[in-house]
Amino acid sequence: MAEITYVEAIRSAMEDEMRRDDRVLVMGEDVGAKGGVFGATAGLFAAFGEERVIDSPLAEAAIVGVAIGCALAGLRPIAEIQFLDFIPPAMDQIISEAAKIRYRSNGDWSCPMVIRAPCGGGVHVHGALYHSQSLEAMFAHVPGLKVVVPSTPTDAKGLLLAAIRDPDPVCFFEHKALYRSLREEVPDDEYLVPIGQGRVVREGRDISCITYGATVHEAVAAADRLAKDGVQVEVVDLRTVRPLDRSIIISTARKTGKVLVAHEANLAIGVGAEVAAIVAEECFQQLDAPVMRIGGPEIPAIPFAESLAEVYCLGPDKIEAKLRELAAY
Amino acid sequence: MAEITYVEAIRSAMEDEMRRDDRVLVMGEDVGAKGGVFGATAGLFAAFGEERVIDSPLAEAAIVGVAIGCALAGLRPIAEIQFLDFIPPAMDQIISEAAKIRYRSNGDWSCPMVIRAPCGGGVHVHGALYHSQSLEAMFAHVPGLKVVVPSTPTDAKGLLLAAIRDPDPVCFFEHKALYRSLREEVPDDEYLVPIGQGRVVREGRDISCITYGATVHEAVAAADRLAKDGVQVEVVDLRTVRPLDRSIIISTARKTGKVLVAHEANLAIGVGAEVAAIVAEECFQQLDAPVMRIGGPEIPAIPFAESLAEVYCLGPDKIEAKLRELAAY
Amino acid sequence: MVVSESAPAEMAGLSQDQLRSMYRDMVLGRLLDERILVLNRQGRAPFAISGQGHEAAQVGVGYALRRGHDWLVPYYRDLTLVLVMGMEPKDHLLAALGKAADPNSGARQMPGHYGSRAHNIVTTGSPVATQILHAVGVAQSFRYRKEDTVVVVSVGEGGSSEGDWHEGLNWAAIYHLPVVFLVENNAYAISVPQSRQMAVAHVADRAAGYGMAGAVVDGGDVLAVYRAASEAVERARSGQGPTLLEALCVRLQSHSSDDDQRRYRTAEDLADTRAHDPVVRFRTELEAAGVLLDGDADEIRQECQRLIEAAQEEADQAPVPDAASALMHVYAEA
Amino acid sequence: MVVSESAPAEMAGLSQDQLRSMYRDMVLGRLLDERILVLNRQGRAPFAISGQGHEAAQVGVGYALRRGHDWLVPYYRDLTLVLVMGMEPKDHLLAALGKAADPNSGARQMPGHYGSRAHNIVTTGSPVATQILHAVGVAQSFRYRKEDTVVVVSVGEGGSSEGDWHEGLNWAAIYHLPVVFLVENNAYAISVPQSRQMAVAHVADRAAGYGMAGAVVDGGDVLAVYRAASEAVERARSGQGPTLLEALCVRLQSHSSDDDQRRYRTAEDLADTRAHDPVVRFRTELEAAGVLLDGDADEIRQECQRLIEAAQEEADQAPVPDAASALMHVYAEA
Ligand SMILES: Cc1ncc(C[n+]2csc(CCOP(=O)(O)OP(=O)(O)O)c2C)c(N)n1
Ligand SMILES: Cc1ncc(C[n+]2csc(CCOP(=O)(O)OP(=O)(O)O)c2C)c(N)n1
Ligand SMILES: [Mg+2]
Ligand SMILES: [Mg+2]
Repeated sequence: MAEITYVEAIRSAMEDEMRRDDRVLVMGEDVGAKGGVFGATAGLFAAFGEERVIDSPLAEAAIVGVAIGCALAGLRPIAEIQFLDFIPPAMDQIISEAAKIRYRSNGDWSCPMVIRAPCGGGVHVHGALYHSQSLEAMFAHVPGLKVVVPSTPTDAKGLLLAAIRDPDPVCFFEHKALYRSLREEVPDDEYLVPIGQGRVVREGRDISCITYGATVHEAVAAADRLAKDGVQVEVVDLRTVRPLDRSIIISTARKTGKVLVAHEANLAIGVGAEVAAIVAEECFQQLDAPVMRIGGPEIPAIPFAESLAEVYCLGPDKIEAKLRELAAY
Repeated sequence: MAEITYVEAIRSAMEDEMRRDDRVLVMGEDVGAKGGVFGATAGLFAAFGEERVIDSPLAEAAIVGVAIGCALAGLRPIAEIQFLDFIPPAMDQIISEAAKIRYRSNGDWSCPMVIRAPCGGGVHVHGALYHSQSLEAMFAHVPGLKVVVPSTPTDAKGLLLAAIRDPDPVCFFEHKALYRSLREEVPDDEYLVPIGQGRVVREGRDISCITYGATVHEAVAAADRLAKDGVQVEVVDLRTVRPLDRSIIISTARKTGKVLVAHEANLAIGVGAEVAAIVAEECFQQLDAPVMRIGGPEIPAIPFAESLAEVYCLGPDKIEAKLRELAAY
Repeated sequence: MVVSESAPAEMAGLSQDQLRSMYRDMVLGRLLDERILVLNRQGRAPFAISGQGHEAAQVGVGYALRRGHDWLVPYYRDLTLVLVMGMEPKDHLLAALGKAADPNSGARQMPGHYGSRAHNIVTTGSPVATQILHAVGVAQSFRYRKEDTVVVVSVGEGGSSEGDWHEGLNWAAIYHLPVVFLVENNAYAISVPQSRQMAVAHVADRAAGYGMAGAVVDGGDVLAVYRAASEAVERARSGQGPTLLEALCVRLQSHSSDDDQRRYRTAEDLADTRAHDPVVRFRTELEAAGVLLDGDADEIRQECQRLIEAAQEEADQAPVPDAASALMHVYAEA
Repeated sequence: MVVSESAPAEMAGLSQDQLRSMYRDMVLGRLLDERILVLNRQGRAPFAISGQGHEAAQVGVGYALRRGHDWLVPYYRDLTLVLVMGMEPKDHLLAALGKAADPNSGARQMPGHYGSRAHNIVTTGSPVATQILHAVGVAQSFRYRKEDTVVVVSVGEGGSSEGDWHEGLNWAAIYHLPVVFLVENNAYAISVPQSRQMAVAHVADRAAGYGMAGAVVDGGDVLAVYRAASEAVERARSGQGPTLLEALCVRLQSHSSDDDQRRYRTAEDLADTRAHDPVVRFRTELEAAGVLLDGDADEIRQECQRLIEAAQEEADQAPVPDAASALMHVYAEA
């Protein structure tokens, strides 16, 4: 077991898979000699050459569209979008093309590919409005896609391996605040984390906090504080936001009867709305309090100045306050 | 009062406003001599000339991006996207640019414009996967935008006038199945329907059916059937899906205690999830049954063959069945 | 920019059999296209989109390919081209009638959305120009695997205004990929004339700016297209990179069955268009050259009609899709 | 493609005052840029993006405009250009330090995201090349209102690969709009060299394919840029349509404060780049021509330093944004 960071987990998943399967290619802006702006592809160019690690032109639709073509021709491309904020130019290729290729051809064609992008922000990530967004809801709305948002190095590696081997297009969104801040021992041997399965990060009987991505760590911190007062919060990491793990959502909600859904993305019509709606529909009899949500406020993204960024970001304090509200209900 | 169709309501709103305000321009594919593929701009080219009714090149990002530039320079552009299915190439201009211009400039700049697009499908609309989608959730998720989905000629006209005069970007999605099938008397005098206000289409005390767009008419038909059995369904037309009219949602839910949310768009992480989550959080004490939802199934869009299209589409029967389920709860 | 000219006398080095076969494929495409329009007018096919006027361009390109080996990423006007690649009339009648056995999409898509893995025809959706990038990716894969396969991708002149078009041509030029970009320029994008689509005379005027070869060819002249396409395909196959090949076509029918071109095209324009029917032209040329003898053309026509008749009979009998199947193939079936 | 050459002797018909003023603006831009990098290294400015090496191109273009009348849609390297348009050093120190009074965005955006309605500088976000279309729309508005205003929009050579770039140039050419597309080509897009961005020698090689005028100019030569830009602006103003003007620049610093260009550029490349410092070059030329006399350059430098010093003092004192203001300006305030 080696202790590695989150970004190293991503990097090593790609490297391992490229060694194992020569159909795997990486393409994106600055993924070559520079190794990506966050170093996620560091060393791959040297190891695999420019035919497999392709410095693309500055054109996101092309990165995804060309990767789709590679997938159609039997390869297993990994397309890197430099920041999730810059994925909208590729939206048409993702939702109109990749997501619909299998369905529209009645199963004659398929599109196995991964679209990786760093997402998220936070008070100490200085990216501001356009280097901080969490746009997963837009993709999670779309049948035909899978959407993974890992929260730990172990999950990041196991899920990325699963994503590369998946027969369908997978959006893989990596929280940039985790890249270097998290370190963890991950298995040396190959392992896969199945797409579509959530995980109970911390057991508890009083309240469920259902979340994913970097917010998992904030939720755990908040839960630890409530534990000091005897309130046991169960923290569930969804890990995948499409398909959602309905059974883990329903079972934790039925168990505790009180649910807080938390995510960094804008709240309105976000993943949390779907989770809340599922809980409201499936756990009506077991609920002891209204399903509550906490997430990004009604502003476009995280502003630059710290004083403004704090208004957007969650953090343990805000989650704690909501959990206490639920506890008191 | 003249009796006009839904598409004529759209057309006349644009014409009236172009006469009133010479800052109003229309641009899009085939909006000129052809008058748009659905005739929404019929006659405008002849009346206002090619400087104000611009046949754009086949480029959706350009249609929206150029319209943004016009708005920045003080005009009031209306951008037509030929089918909502073809809006994704313009997604970057809409969500990264139009939606964020006011916020990112701290109010120094603004972007008053309307983006019109026909949406939706149905068994008798032969558009199939790419001429039938309801993508409003993607835009309704985004702070900075307003999203309007009118269900009647009267609303279509009044809301479009309000949209053109709105100081911020408004997405205006018109259900193509309504264009010629609906006829209604609309006021001759100028009137505005305010953006952000829902409407109780049909009063009822037993169940609320919260919906919008073409589904409103299916919900009313279903409600009529239940009325024969003494079950009074209140049908609420949201009219605007961003900003949502929270007060009408909460008040109808508190009144009836039973809520069905219905829409044609894909269900998962759709507008209905947000409505359900609001009801679940705000009306916990008043609910007599789980909030239920009905909407597009987990397939990408409406298939071509009728036998397949029926699987996707709602229609009064499916809504009726759900309402009866709620009634029996 | 070289506008290739035909030299009908030499007939592009093709044998009489090949020439007759080309003519036959043009006729088959035309008749099938007409049949589909009839089905639409009869209310049996909800939607039809016609390729009439593009047959010479499509046959010229199709015959330049190694069929069964090379790939095609078509667009909705390519009925004749997908027939040349090996699809059958029945396939498209099944699609027109929305039958389960439609090999393009199982009646999930509108007719005209071609795709068949068996024939190396990539699945296509409706968004204009997205396919350009898929072809580039396909070509990148050929290059990566060191295969000598070529991919042709087609699009209208209107499609050249889309961002994807630019991004695709640029990428292909940078990597010298084995792809031929075929622009079937029929001077209209629905109602929008070329003058509102671009400020240049030819789409292929853009080739130089990408650093790739470009050619404009009379798309009504099947042999000229064949020659220009053969050059482009050879260039691609031999590792010399992509070509932007523009074929000047006419659109004989309205954009689609939902359109009426008389509302935005003048009577003269339409008459001129009709005067450029490529099927009539090739027949005249072949007759003049003695390749088609008296009665040959009629016989070919009858053979094609019989084929279409038989195909329609089958398609008529074929079942519509089972409702339950609507939920399949969103993801790989477990 | 014409590569314009400078004729330093005649100094583009500019007066000595104008020449000194141009030099002064280049120096001011350079020193302010350096100061912002220092603040970043001190940990006071979380992010900095440098325009060093682009000063001559920006001053040359800026002086070709009717300031206060014409419009600019800039990109993040245009510090010197927005100063020429009338913004103040303080404005950018406020932005660098994330202060409420930052006129570009009220510290909502990263520094380098310029915008000021007071100076006809359109607000810009981070996505590369989207601004091209905004400029086209602005130009369309000028044309619609029959104004004689011109808009310049700038972008890097990497940005020319984006679909929006293509769609914008095409649209502007069709409508002969009064816009100048300025490509500041510094040969890199972060780490990606021009050879992986396009297969042509010059971005402006694409002008012909759009049906517009194109020119390549040495972006290290402020007077050559001034002449070429003046021509382009004149063309636009007189209704003769857009120009694609490519200025060949050097990027003296890394892409941004998050980048280290030594990791992907050779030592020779970097040395060569440093040898092409446009500020040094113009000083040398002005001294040789007797426009700058002994001590003049130092005096200009000191004046600029004093300005920056005073500006920083103000910016240091300025308050950070009030948290509550974060929720404002999503929509028009009621
Ligand atoms: C992205 C997108 N925008 C709009 C449409 C609607 N549409 C379908 S075909 C067409 C015109 C295409 O013209 P052209 O590229 O010249 O091809 P042609 O039909 O003339 O062969 C349009 C606007 C579409 N399918 N996709
Ligand atoms: C749509 C989009 N994709 C990616 C980025 C990240 N990015 C910022 S600048 C840049 C390189 C731009 O290079 P170029 O256009 O040559 O301008 P330069 O920085 O060299 O002046 C990249 C990839 C972005 N801001 N927007
Ligand atoms: Mg055309
Ligand atoms: Mg550059």
